Amino acid sequence: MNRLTKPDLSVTIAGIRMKNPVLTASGTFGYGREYAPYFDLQEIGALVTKGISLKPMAGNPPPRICETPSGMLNAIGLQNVGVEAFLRDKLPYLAELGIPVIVNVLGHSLKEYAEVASRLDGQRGIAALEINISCPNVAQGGLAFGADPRLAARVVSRVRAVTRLPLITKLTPQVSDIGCIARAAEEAGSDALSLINTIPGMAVDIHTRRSRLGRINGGLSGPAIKPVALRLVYQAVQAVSIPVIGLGGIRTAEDALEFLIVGARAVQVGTANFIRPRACLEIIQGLRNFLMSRGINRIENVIGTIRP
Amino acid sequence: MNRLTKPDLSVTIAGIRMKNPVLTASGTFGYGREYAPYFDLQEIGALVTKGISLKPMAGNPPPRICETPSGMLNAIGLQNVGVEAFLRDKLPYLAELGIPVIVNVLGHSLKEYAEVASRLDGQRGIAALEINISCPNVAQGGLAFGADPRLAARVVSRVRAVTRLPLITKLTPQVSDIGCIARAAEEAGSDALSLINTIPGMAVDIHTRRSRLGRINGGLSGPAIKPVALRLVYQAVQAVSIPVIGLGGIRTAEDALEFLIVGARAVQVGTANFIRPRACLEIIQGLRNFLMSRGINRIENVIGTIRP
Amino acid sequence: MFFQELPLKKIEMMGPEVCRLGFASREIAGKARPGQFLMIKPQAWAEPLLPRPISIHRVQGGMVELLVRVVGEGTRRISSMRPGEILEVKGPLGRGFQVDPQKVPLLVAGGMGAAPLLFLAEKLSRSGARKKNRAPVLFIGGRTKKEILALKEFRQAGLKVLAATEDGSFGERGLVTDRLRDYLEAQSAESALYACGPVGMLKAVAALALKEGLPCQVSLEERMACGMGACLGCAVARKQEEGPGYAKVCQDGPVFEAGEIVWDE
Amino acid sequence: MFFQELPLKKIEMMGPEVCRLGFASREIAGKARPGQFLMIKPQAWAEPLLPRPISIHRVQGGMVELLVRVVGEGTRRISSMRPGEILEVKGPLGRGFQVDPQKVPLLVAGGMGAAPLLFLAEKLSRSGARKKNRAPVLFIGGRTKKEILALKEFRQAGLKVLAATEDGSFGERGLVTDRLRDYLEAQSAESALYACGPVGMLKAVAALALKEGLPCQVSLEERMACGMGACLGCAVARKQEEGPGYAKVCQDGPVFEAGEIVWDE
Ligand SMILES: Cc1cc2nc3c(=O)[nH]c(=O)nc-3n(C[C@H](O)[C@H](O)[C@H](O)COP(=O)(O)OP(=O)(O)OC[C@H]3O[C@@H](n4cnc5c(N)ncnc54)[C@H](O)[C@@H]3O)c2cc1C
Ligand SMILES: Cc1cc2nc3c(=O)[nH]c(=O)nc-3n(C[C@H](O)[C@H](O)[C@H](O)COP(=O)(O)OP(=O)(O)OC[C@H]3O[C@@H](n4cnc5c(N)ncnc54)[C@H](O)[C@@H]3O)c2cc1C
Ligand SMILES: Cc1cc2nc3c(=O)[nH]c(=O)nc-3n(C[C@H](O)[C@H](O)[C@H](O)COP(=O)(O)O)c2cc1C
Ligand SMILES: Cc1cc2nc3c(=O)[nH]c(=O)nc-3n(C[C@H](O)[C@H](O)[C@H](O)COP(=O)(O)O)c2cc1C
Ligand code: FES
Ligand code: FES
Repeated sequence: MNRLTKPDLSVTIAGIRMKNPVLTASGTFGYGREYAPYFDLQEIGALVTKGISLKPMAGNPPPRICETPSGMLNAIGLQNVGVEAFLRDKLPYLAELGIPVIVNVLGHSLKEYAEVASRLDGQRGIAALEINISCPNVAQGGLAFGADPRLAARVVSRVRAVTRLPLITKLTPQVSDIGCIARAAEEAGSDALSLINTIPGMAVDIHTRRSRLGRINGGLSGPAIKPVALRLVYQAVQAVSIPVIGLGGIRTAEDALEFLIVGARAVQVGTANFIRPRACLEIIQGLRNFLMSRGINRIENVIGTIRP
Repeated sequence: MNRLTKPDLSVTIAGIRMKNPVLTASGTFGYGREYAPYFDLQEIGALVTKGISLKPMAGNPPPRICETPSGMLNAIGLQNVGVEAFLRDKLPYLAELGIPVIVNVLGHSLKEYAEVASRLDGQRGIAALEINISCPNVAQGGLAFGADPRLAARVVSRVRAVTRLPLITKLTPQVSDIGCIARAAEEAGSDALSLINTIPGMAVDIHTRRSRLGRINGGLSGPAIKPVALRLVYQAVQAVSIPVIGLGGIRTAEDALEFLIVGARAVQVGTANFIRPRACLEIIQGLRNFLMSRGINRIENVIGTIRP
Repeated sequence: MFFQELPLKKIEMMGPEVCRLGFASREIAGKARPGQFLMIKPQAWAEPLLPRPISIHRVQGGMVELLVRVVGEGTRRISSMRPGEILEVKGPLGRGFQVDPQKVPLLVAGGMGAAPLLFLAEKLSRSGARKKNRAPVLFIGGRTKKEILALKEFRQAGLKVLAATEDGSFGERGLVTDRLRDYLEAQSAESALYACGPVGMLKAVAALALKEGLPCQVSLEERMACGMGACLGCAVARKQEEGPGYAKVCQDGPVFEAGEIVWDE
Repeated sequence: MFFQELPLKKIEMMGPEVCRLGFASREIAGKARPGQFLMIKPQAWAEPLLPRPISIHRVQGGMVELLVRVVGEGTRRISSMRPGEILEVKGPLGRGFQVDPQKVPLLVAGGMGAAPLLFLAEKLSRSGARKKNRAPVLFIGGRTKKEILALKEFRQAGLKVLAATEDGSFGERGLVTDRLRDYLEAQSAESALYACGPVGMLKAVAALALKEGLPCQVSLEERMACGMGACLGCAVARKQEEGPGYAKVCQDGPVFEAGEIVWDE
């Protein structure tokens, strides 16, 4: 290959063509506009919104974040504007960006998932839904929907029934057997998977003897979780035939390449956006440089190339 | 309390009295002797040995370790001298130390666990067994024994049947519901629990496209995992009435205090020993200073004092 | 808003705990307004992970100055940087002070709260708010004399300074809010309050303002990850039309009308 | 074995990639033997987490010197320390070279392999191995002249130096093992090999030694966490009575008899 030709970074996932495999992770990129001062949002492969529920949610009392070694805990508490305000105030801006917009959907009951999804169905400017099954299941004592393969499947089928939008199921890492959950989501009609969501964690202030967060539990994200995420993504890729989007602790193109090499067809960037607002852009450029320096002409030729 | 009096750090777990709640974590303290040049081993609360199997195990090919953000992956592969050589070459030294010695037991089948345990039963100098149920279950495709509550319970009852030594079951973090596994171990006759073992993880060399370890999977340990460990320990404490020993990423007395405050009755120190060979000693001194500076006369008065 | 990687031009310790640092950025200097802040971090991915929110202390030409108190690992790392090393800087961020030119500005600073207020003071002095009898007043307090910062600069900006320290080592013994109370009881000019400092102090200032019927803006702090409205990490309870909810300190603030805030949380 | 926290006495860059540093420790200096190493780390818990294994380069009085090539984050951090900053040091660790006083010592250094061999050379010279015709010989190689380290010191220790670089910028063009082969073919004195360098070089040296029937000790490298035999992280395949198994580089080595090692793994 001519080393001067720009390599082809594009990938297609669940029928959505993206000009490169770098997406923003839900809840770390606001509703998109917050990052517009820092770079041209059209550069990213796709944008995933903050999780949207049926009604607006106020979220948890502060403190909501706390730093841990190479990571952070958050207890935002799913604060969001609710689906109506999202459609009215946020979607019009996103729809004009010219990149695929994926809406992260949350619910505290099967019914809520379905209601949010059906409200989003058929709206101009939405390319796909990402179903966040890490939400606490109020009916089952707060354990995540995603902790049980049967329940995970039920969430996916309920949503599948009310929309023709491509569905990406976002898995929680806190499970005994990720392959089992991954297959359940696939069989229930998910078009793709994304993982991992944050790992439940906690931190205590030894002086006050209280949680360092407004809630006991938070979600751990950032570089600290990358090895765990990479292993789960690798296992999910082995388990299913639908595409897998990998995330968890990605900061650099090298990190992204690890996920692509184990078989993820795209990656999402989360916590890194807080630190370097152009992190996605830097990762895209880094992927391009990697391919060029090795004379590889398509990113597809890197995906799943792990050697034994 | 008179601030000059030395506070009482002692705890009793599964009938074993320890002069302080700081134990070494299995696999990070060799067979004890390796640390003798650095400090007086009698200072630690109890010593937990490397995991012992029925036959000697050669372990995995190198590389066996790899650094990750605030953590490390290891794929030692359960290398150990085997129970016979342990009794012959290692135990005599340990038995003379005058501190409780806990032997970490591993197996690839229910039978192997029982055989190792019965061989250790009745040997002078062994205070308790710690059953490592994170071992891959060969009969069930390599998923850990500890991933399934019924299987975990079977391991514990099998061991319970062949020894009168106190049993500590060491739980793996990669489960959907730690409370469920914790209760299963308790009901099967475990006298205490310890958690967490390493979190399965992976790292890839993007240049060679191979795992950075001699195996695909490794176990993540070190400060990176502390928030996850703390949350699981807290949940286990809520779930059972037997004592819980907390570990995962502990480096300092402050870290240890977090675990004690959420209800652990003792802690184990792992990866930190590699970095500062006197880490256990420093933590013990730090606990003492913490109590003295606050006029608390017993470490017991700190355990489980988390406030809502 | 910019994200820039800039060499430190100067950095000096002002006593054991506080350092002053400066770098050149026409872009940031050009857009900055008093009360706004920056997210800063020594370059390269390392521990601690997240950038730290620091107020803009001063802008002179294209130079931006910050005042940082070392309270933990992040500020320790920042304070141990050397000139020439690269600082990652995001900003200017947030909503600054909205000055009412009709009123006598009363600035109330507790400890590090002096940092953003100097920028405000120098802006006021440049914009000619220094008219007779309308000169801004600075109420400044701290535990001890060492905590009273940037006094010379405040005076040079033409502010009348009323100080208090808890141990009496500088100014009157007591709290800065004691001095403010005395002052407010004695005078009658139409004034407006601009306060920055520990939350306890801000709460007391807000109560005084309410009692006297004076407009009052306070600059709040909260743990931040992004500083730009994206993570929802920096929540503060605010009275809202729809009932109480959470505002984002980084975007809706850090400067709020004292009356908006739910102070008892 | 000691674990000490010691202020750096000196540190200097020797070109862009290699730095030499020194600290004072009577304890470590007193116990150290050529071929042994230390685990070192800048003080305080921080990234990277683990200490780094570095050979003892030189011991002079109570001073210990190390030579560190910057290859990644850990060595970068070490090399950017300043005098007075605290280094955590564990050691001396491992099994060093076992010198046979009856044989002419042939030292074979590739790149950073020169680091521990200088300690050996200076020990040999002090112990009077410098008798006529039995002076130790140093074979030293690298890619380019810049990779040839500590030449002056080796000469001062009385070693005859035979050098090779891949690009011919110093000594003969070629590999250090080419020079060793030529030498061995030409001479007949009873000699013993002590080699340190990249694994490919060591393998070639071991093959030469086997062919010539010479005793040969090699110093190996492997990733280490503890350096003290506790983690079992530093495995190298070794021929053992019970069949092949793994030895610990940190404790059973880093110096091994070339014949013990399973070279094809
Ligand atoms: C808008 C804004 C402007 C600020 N301006 C300045 C300034 O000009 N100069 C200055 O020195 N500091 C300023 N701060 C505070 C500064 O951000 C914190 O001191 C710093 O982030 C602490 O980081 P650390 O790693 O050193 O300490 P950490 O180890 O993170 O914390 C040390 C202690 O400080 C507390 N703390 C840390 N961050 C905050 C926070 N954001 N809010 C409340 N408590 C906190 C912690 O609870 C802990 O007790 C400002 C904060 C905000 C939100
Ligand atoms: C007994 C022993 C003695 C040593 N003596 C010296 C010495 O005197 N001077 C010196 O400069 N270096 C020496 N080394 C090598 C040194 O330990 C490594 O270069 C260092 O650990 C790299 O750390 P890093 O964080 O800079 O690089 P990393 O980011 O950890 O790694 C950078 C690259 O180096 C490779 N690497 C890192 N560590 C090792 C290792 N231990 N073995 C093999 N490859 C490795 C990695 O695979 C990677 O490609 C010695 C190693 C051992 C085991
Ligand atoms: C502050 C914050 C808010 C988040 N909100 C959501 C959310 O609303 N929905 C969701 O599916 N994931 C959410 N996540 C999880 C991230 O999308 C991502 O899965 C996780 O942070 C791991 O990636 P990272 O390590 O790159 O951050 C959030 C993460 C953070 C840090
Ligand atoms: C090199 C290494 C070897 C280990 N070997 C064992 C083992 O044999 N048996 C066991 O139960 N746990 C083993 N562990 C797990 C530790 O005991 C501990 O559970 C884990 O490392 C988390 O604690 P830490 O973060 O303090 O290291 C090992 C850990 C490491 C790093
Ligand atoms: S700090 Fe992220 S929203 Fe305010
Ligand atoms: S490095 Fe730990 S055993 Fe060798």
